[in-house]
Amino acid sequence: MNGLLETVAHTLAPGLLYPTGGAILFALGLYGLIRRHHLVLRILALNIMGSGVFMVLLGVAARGEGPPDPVAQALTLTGIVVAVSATAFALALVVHLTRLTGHAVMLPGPPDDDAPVEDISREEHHADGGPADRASSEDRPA
Amino acid sequence: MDGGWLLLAILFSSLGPGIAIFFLPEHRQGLRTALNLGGAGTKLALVGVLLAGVLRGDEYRFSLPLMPGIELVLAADALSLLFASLSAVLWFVTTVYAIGYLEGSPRRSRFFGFFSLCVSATVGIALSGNLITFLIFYEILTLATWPLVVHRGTPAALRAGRLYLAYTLTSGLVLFTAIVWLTLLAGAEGFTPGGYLDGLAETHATTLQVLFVLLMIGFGVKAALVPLHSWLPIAMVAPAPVSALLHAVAVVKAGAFGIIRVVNDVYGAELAIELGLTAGLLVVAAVTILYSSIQALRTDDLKQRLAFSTVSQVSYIILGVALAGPLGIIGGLVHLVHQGITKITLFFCAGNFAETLGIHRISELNGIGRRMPLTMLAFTLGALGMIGLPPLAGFVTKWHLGLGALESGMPWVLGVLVLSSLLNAAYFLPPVIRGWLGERREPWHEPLQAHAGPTRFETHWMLLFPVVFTAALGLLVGLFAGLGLSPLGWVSLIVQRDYSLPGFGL
Amino acid sequence: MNGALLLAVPLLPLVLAVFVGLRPGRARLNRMVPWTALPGLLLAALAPTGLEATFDSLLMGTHLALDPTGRAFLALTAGLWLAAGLFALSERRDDPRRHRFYVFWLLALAGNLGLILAQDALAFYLFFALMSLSAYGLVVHSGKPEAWRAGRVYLILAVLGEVLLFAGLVLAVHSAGQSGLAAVAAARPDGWALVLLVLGLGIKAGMLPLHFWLPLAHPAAPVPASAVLSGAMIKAGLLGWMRLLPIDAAGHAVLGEMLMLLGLAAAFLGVLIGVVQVRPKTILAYSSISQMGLMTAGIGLALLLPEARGGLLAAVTLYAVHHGLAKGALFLTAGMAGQWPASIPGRALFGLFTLLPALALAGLPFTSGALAKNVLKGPLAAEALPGWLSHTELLLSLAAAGTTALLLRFLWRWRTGLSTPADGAPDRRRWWAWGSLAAMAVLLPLGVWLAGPDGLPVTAGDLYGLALLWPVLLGLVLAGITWRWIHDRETPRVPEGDLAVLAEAAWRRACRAERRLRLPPPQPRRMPARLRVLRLQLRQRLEDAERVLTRWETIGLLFSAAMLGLYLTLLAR
Amino acid sequence: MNGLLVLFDLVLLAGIVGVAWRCLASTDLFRAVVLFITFGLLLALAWVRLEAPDIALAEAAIGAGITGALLLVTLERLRSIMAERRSGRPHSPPPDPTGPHALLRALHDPLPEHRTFLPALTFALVVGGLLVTALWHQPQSVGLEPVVDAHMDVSGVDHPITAVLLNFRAYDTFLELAIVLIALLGAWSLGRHDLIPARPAPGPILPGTLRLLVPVAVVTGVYVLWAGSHAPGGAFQAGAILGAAGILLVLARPRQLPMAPGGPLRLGISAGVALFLLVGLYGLAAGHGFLGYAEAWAYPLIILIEVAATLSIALTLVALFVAGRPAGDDA
Amino acid sequence: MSPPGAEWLPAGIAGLVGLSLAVAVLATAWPRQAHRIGLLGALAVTAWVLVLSAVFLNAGPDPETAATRVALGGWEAPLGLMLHLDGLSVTLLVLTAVVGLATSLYSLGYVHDRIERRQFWPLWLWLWAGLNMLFLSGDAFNLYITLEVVSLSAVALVAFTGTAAAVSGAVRYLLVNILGSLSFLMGVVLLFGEHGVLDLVLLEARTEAGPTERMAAVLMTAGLMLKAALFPLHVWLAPAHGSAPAPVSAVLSGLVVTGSFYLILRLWLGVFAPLATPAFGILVGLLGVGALVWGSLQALRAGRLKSIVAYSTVAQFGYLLVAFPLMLVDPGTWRVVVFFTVVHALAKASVFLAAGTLQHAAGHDRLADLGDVLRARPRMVFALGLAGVSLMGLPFTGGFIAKYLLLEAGLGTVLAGSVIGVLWVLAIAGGGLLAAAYVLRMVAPSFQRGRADAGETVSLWMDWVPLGLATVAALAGLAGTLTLNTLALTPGAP
Repeated sequence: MNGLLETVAHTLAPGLLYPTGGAILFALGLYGLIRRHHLVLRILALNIMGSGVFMVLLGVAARGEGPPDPVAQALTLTGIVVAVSATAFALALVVHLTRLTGHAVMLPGPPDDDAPVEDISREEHHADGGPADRASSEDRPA
Repeated sequence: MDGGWLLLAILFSSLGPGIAIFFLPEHRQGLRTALNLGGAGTKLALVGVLLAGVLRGDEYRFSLPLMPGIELVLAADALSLLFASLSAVLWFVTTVYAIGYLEGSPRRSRFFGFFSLCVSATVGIALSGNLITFLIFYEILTLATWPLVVHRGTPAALRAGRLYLAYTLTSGLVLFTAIVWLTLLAGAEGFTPGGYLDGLAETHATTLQVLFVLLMIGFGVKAALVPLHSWLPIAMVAPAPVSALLHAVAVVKAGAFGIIRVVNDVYGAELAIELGLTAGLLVVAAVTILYSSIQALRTDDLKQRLAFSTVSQVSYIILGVALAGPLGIIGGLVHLVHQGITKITLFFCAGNFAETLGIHRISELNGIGRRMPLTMLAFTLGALGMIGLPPLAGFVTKWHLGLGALESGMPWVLGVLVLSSLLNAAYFLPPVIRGWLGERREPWHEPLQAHAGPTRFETHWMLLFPVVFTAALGLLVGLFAGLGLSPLGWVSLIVQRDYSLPGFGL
Repeated sequence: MNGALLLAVPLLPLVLAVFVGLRPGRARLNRMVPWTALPGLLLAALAPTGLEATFDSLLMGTHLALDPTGRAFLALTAGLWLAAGLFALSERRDDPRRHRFYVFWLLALAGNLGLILAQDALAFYLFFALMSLSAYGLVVHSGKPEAWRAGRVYLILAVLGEVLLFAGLVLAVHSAGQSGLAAVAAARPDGWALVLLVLGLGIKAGMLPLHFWLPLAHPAAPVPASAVLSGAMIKAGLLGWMRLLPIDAAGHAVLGEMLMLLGLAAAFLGVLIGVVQVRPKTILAYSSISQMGLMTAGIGLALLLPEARGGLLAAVTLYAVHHGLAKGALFLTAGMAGQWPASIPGRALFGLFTLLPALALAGLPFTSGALAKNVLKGPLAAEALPGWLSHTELLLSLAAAGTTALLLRFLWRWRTGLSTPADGAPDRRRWWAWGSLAAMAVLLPLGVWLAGPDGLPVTAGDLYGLALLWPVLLGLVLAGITWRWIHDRETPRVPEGDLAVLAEAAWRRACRAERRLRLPPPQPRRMPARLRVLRLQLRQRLEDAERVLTRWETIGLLFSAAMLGLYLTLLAR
Repeated sequence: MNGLLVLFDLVLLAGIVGVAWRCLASTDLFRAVVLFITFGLLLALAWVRLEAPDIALAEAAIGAGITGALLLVTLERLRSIMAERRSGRPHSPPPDPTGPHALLRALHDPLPEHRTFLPALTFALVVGGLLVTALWHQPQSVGLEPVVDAHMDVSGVDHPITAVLLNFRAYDTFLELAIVLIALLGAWSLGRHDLIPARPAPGPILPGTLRLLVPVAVVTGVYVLWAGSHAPGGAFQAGAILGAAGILLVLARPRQLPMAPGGPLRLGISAGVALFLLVGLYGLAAGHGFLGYAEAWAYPLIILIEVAATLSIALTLVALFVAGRPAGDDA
Repeated sequence: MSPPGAEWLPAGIAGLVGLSLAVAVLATAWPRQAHRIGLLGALAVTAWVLVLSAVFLNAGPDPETAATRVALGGWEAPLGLMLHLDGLSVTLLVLTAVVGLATSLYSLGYVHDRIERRQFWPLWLWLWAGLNMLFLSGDAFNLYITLEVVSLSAVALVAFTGTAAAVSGAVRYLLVNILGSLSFLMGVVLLFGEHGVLDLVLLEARTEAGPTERMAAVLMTAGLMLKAALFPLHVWLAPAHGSAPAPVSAVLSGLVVTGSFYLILRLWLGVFAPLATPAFGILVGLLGVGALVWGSLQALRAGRLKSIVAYSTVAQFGYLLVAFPLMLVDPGTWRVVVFFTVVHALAKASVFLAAGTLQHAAGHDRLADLGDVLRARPRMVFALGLAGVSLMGLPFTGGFIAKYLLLEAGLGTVLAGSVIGVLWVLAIAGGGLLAAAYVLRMVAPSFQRGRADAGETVSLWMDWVPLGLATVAALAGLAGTLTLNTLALTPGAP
């Protein structure tokens, strides 16, 4: 009985419990990533996956007897910042994609064959706008 | 290593001008011609120097490490010089011819660039000192020839080019695999007269047989052995100098030369016989000779007929090698040169007919001997040489092959030669007869004069000179075959010196 | 020096051929054409015995020499070509394409002279081929359909002959181990080599059953060409036999009997078919077949009777010379049909020149024919031949009777074509050429008797002999019977070229088949439409498949599947 | 190890997983984002439970705060773009394989078809299961804590995490700053900010609140920065807090953003990286190794770097929130 | 007695990182002069790398001790971060420098708009710096960070033209990258949890075949496969590369993808080496065969020049996968693999640059309508052809040498008795044919008879750099021995 209790206690120690939770989050994120279409949701799913990773890392760091491993925590902090940067960039891309195409999902298919590809080295530029201007103005109804 | 620079110089005497020509603007005709002829002349001179050196018994060798344990080796032995001199001489002639042939046509820089590249590759093949080097130049040749085949840019030309590449690249891969395999087994040895695989014969007999088949498939496509030959007649859509190059100087020869190298210098004739490899090769060569002769008989298109004739004639070389006796090898090797000279004459003539009078079919040749006597004379010499009539080059070959067949105890090969000669006569005599004795009633249609104005001779001198030259050469090498420096004399030297076989004293 | 002399003989016509070919218009060059045979004649007459030369650098070593047999053949050949050449010069005077004729003439001449001097297999083959193939140009020169047909048959047989000869030579040289003709013969070619050599040379010699080019080619070719063809060129085959067959002390009974059989058969068949022909030159052609048959039989005898081979060979040679000159003269006679003189003395001379060679061939005493026949029959009396061969002498005489009849037939058919020349003036050059050849019918035996060359002891008795008369008489009777009983027709009862008709039927069928089998022009084929559609479909499928792969859920699933797969493989130790 | 804590852990984890599940399962994007922010806050709680207050702080500020703001403003922008397109082109919906309705309702993602359900679930379960198996087999931590502890005295700071971040593994931190910067460069390269619809936060509350919030945020930020050297806190957290303040400002006056001059702006965003790199190169030149400090100079240099980094991070975060390139940058 | 200059090696390594970072930071802070900074920086970094590699080759003759490790900030592992320079990283650094320099020169002509220049150069320089750091990193977590630097800047470069296709490709690319990175990071975390260290050398010493290592290997490999566009996870590649500006495509296909593959290789050579099983080799090999076939077929299908080239990358990476089972038989094969990557990167970059020039001249890159421009620009065709030959693996190019060595390894496997080795040999040999087919598709139109129209004028850089780089790719064959010998200076690797 004692042994069982000990095993349970061991299992439920944060050093194992949280990593397990992290693994679940990771799997959950992966599941969501596969299942959902909207790009924002996909970004959320990736963030949840990332959180899963951090949870594993912090859980592992907290496994020992003494104070938690500061290196792991530092790594997590770095990871979070990286994640937020990537998220911010991804969101910016999503906004621009929606602006250009009118939807925020990824279209399947190879970039064939008649898709107009613009060549930036040819474009005429005006002082007040970047290439994006032109793309957007083309995209919009006259 | 001292002599190595000579080999490199020979290689670069065409490569350098070739690359320079690529970057030459289209209109710099004079400079291009100068580069072309300069390169060709330099190469000829350098090969001459090398020839003298090898005759003296000097060693020439250049090596460059490519991979650990594997080197790029250029070496000059008598056999390589045979091929090198052939291509140097014929290249010179073909260059002159091509300059005349392409006068006024577009994209000549590209053409001559690749043309030079082709010849560099061919000389590289000739001077290769081991299989890997051989393979390298062999594949370069494949690639450099393709732009020439498709040079006209017509859909037919492109399709022909595609077929050519499909055949040659596939065979190249087979060859590649076989060579890597062989190198794994036996190491990256250089070509050794008598072969270097003796040590493996006991343990790896089956492997060696399989490898031989693979190697033959690899070389057989370029050498146009029969089930692998279909690209060659199709590649006829290329301009005449290219056909000449394909059939006489470079491509087909490269394949045949590869077979010679493999049989003589990799396996060695003895081992090849012991493993039963030559017998198979012999049968394939015989079938090729007869089959393609029959095909040649079936066509009315002059160049197509010539192409099938090439298929047949190149197999003479292989037949000789497969006989694997001294006389057979002499016959095979000497045909390497003889076929080249003779066939290039014929192709030049066909080109002249097409270029000067717009004639492509044998049935249109009636009476052409009166309009273009020199070309027709050259054609006649070439055709008779192909049939194997003395004193032309082809006879010397046939004679040695016949004797070689008997020497190797295979009299049925003589029957093949007889049949083939009959077939050769059957498809080569009609154009000759039509040309000299046929009657033409309507006036000639003159595309060349229409676009380039009247010519002093029967056609542009740059088209005429090569024809006359090679025809005369074909006559002389046969007539003076007994000279020491004639192809026959040189080949006998190879056989005596490198294979330690007694020459056949007549 | 010797070498240069020997080489000059065949080289001179070759050089001239090049010049004539390059400058077709030059009359002066044309006039030199006949005289290129002269050095050969001079050499035959004046050269010291044992003249020989070796050229190592030519081909695979060339050996030229003038031996007694060669001397006789050279004299015949050069003389005949000279006379015929002179004849041709005037006969071809108005031919717009005469320079072409001359080029082929010179080439064939070179070959013919050269093969006599050649003493090694390669050179022999070289000149033999040169002669055979160049003669094609002479045969088809007129450009008429008849000539083309004759040329085709001639060419096919010539090439076949070349090839067979080549194979035979290769086999023979291989077993001899060297290429000298004497060595080859000494090594006694046998088996296939022998068969090939006999056949290859036999085609040229008009041997049965490969004779049928002769009756086609002779009438089709211009007169002087027929003269040299029949007088000189077909002797090349004979010479080849004499040089290459194992005519030595051992002999060769089987071959000898075979040659006897073929030769005698040719002798009789030639007569039989010849007499039913209508064109004079065709008749002469069959006569040639018949006469060559006799010479073939002579070779056969030499093989059968090794002890007597020396005399027999000399006899055959003599016979060849005699026949060459006489037949040459007769062919020129055919070409003189338009020169029937108006004056009586002229007509007498004309008649004499006409009859002389004819009678010589028939074997009238004191003609060359008599001498030749006597010499040939000489050894027969001494030796005993087995079986049917014991009747050889009788058979030879019967053949002579046939010859007489055949020549009468010729004269008869020829007579109908006689006419006087339009301008009335005799063509002197033709007369000279013709006359000198005709005169040889009596001059030759005289010369031989007087000079008495080595190996050919000729007694005065050989010049005549009553045994020769009865066949001539028999021939006259036969001719009379023929003339009396057989109604003459304008088309021959047996078509010209007998066997050639059969061969040509087969040839025509082959040609039809060839037309059907003709290859399409060398165009690389486009991909068939069905395949192209398939390719498009495949392309579409690929695009669709890639689109499926591109779907995000596919990426995710594949990613997870990859992880799982990797994990499983890592577990599988 | 007491039961209550375990229970807390269990409940917390269940909550986290549940919220994440709901977030990913919701069809309404707004709801999903709100759930995600909740998820972030719950995570912060978990981090506290895992004795990682720094991370908790960062998670709250960055993970939940900044990310949440970014998500919300993105949703707002999407809605605006969609509305504009809809009004502009009523009859020509752009192509979309997932169905025409989904497009028009920008902030709605219909639940996916069932085709992928089973495989996705299987794979997720398998991957999760394998992960758990691997984790359960791991030994009790060895960790780097003792090593860090042993070197704290030469690190120049008192807080081990800061020591790791800015001294022992300064290279990582430097690159992390660089990543923030690259993300901004990337966002800027997509186009100017005026291409993107900017919507003011509705209502009068925000401007009023701002007046209160911004100073508080600045003070908090500076404190967190300063505290970083010895207690939980540091450049990133501080930068995030300052950035949040900036974001609020932007929200309040979206149309009247100060026309930031290009040069100084660029300098501002790259100041942290530049300074860090300068110090690093100096270390290399001075023989302490790249990104190394002399022991005595460690503390001031670290503080210097942190200050610059904080400013840059704050600026960068605000710029990322604006998303487009300021007009001044093109000048 | 160490050779001259060896003592400067550590400083040189750190200096390389510092230099490339400084260039990037400078360009970020001073965008107006970004292109000038970029050009000077490219030259400086290239020179630095070349000198560094020379010094390294001079200094480290012993393969066992050849690696130079630099403790950043003076903190040795496991506490601190170590930069790690060995034969493998030197090779890839030189490759990066060569391709980077070429790309920079090309971009001088290609990106000529003032505003675009300001966006392009900082991102590109960050990418380059990231690659340098990736190849020098010796720490698992730091690898993740450098990977992120590389991928974020790469994604930004893909998107920076701002067109719908580009942004759409970039989004896909970014999401895939994040997924891959997270997977990689999870692996790192697992390893850290097990061993408590992050340094690769220390990790290598501690790993044995356990569940953690196995799972970590799976996560990291799968993540990197995603990033390296290895079949069947390649689908992001064509859209991203196809719509990116030419120099970016060149770098992406030549270097970025290679970087991820480098990491796979480095991990399996070191940390995960004990885990490999024959089944693993076979699976990866089969994926490689799939990549060869599928990528080539897609390249034969695609209608746009750059799509063809992008799919060719998918196909060519198949060779690298096929090499895995060969490595299990003959571990030394890994050097061939790296040489192959180097050669491929050079060739692929030049093809992309040439494609960019053609696209610029024609205004589009639809193959069907490109004939006019191809005919008028033989130099580009030549570059395409030359690099194409290298891709086909035909002599005299570097591709041939690489192919030769691969085939040798494959046949060695067969000779060692592996039945499935026949498949690898067939794949290695047959892949060249497929490559020939799609290279022919690109080159053949220029030989067709028809109008020649040079189209838009292009700058000198755009005209010559592709050819120059293609020549380098072709001549790389001569550097075969050198490269293989350099790679031998990688401690730990077989």
